[in-house]
Amino acid sequence: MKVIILIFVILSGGLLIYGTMDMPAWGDPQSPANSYVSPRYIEEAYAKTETPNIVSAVLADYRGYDTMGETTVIFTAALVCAFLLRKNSDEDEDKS
Amino acid sequence: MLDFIIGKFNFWFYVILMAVGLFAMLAKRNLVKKLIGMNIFQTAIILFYVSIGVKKGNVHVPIIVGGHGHEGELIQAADYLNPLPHVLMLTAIVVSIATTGVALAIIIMIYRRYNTLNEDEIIEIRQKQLEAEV
Amino acid sequence: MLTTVYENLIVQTVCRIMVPFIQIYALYVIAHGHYSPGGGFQGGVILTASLALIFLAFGQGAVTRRINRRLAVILASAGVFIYAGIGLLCLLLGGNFLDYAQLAKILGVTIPRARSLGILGVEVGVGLAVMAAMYSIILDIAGSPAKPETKSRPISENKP
Amino acid sequence: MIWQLDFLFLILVLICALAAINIKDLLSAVIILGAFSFFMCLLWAEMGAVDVAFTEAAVATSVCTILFVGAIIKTTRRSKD
Repeated sequence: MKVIILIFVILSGGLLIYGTMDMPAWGDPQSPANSYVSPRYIEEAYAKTETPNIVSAVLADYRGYDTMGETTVIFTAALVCAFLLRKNSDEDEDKS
Repeated sequence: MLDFIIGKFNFWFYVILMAVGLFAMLAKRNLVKKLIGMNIFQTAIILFYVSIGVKKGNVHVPIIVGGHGHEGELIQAADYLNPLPHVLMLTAIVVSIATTGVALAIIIMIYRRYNTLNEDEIIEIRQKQLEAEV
Repeated sequence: MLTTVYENLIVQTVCRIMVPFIQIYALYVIAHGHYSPGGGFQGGVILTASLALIFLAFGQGAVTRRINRRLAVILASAGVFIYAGIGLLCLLLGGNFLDYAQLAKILGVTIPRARSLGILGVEVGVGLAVMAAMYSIILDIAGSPAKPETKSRPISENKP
Repeated sequence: MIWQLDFLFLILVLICALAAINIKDLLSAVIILGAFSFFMCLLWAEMGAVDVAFTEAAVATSVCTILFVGAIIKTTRRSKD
């Protein structure tokens, strides 16, 4: 079983490495990821929000919905942990 | 040739790291080991995303130099790193901690019920229970 | 178990000295997130780390006496409520949801300044939510489940 | 953005990952996972992602390790593989 998994992992890894041949080189300033949305953020962020840290500005202002959903996810995780582990019956107490 | 290797070896390392995590998730039979593999897998993907935003040469981190008092100066986008992958991955890291917490809670519940963390033993006990019920 | 406390003088003394500085640094990270790396997540997690330090050094009773589990859940929902409340306030003032430029009408400042202040308010909400949620998760996973809640006493009587 | 430094940290990260999934003692594996997160934090600081590095240093190396250690002490630290 382990051998089959190893072959599968090596095959998928080889496929991904073959896929990296077409990617732009590491640190290329002209790559597509660096030339579409982010120049607008960098140039506008300080003038429009007076926040020198561009990451903070984008995190809480331009993409505020994203952060709100993420805060809700953490809150939900805390609730799930409380529901699963908090004592509600006597038999759990003995085994722990 | 050397330029090609320098430009690409990061991606190869990320793929190897991801393969290590995937192997741990599939082949290890212990639940905590599987969770460690999941963490490694997540970190490799986050690493890949962050490395997309890197720019070579003399660039600043994405914090405007000088802060206040430089309102009039024009900010060139080529002088700063790409902030967008950083923002997206910042949320991904914190969510990964939340998922780890939930997974550990489920692991503790499993240990309380079956008294083991090995996947094969859990399946065995579960099958015996099902047969006893029938 | 992590919940059995071994009285160790060195650990407890170092913890008592370190914790206020860690909490001050966490508040600095939240409030100074505009100008330096940092923000709500990082500050909230550092606050949680200070609480976890008290938990490890003095035991579970010392930390649930300060913030008990019910208060932790209330604080987490208050953090989410601050975030959504700022968004709703912008909605009520006539803009879109989470459009901080509308806050300039009630704060009396320019629009970029209002957006900066909106970011600060949101970061405070995120920090509160992350601190309470992480604290609750740590308490559930590492603490003992069977321990009854100790009654909260006034702070002046707290002897950890 | 110095590729030699990047290479060094990537090698260390890979060694930590391989060690973390191969050690039989779960507590040791979790501590090595903490070291893995720390090297990852150094790697991000070297790439210029200061916010991500700060988050990783605050979150993954402290809270994640505390959660894992708490769960392992509550369950068991032995593992067959």
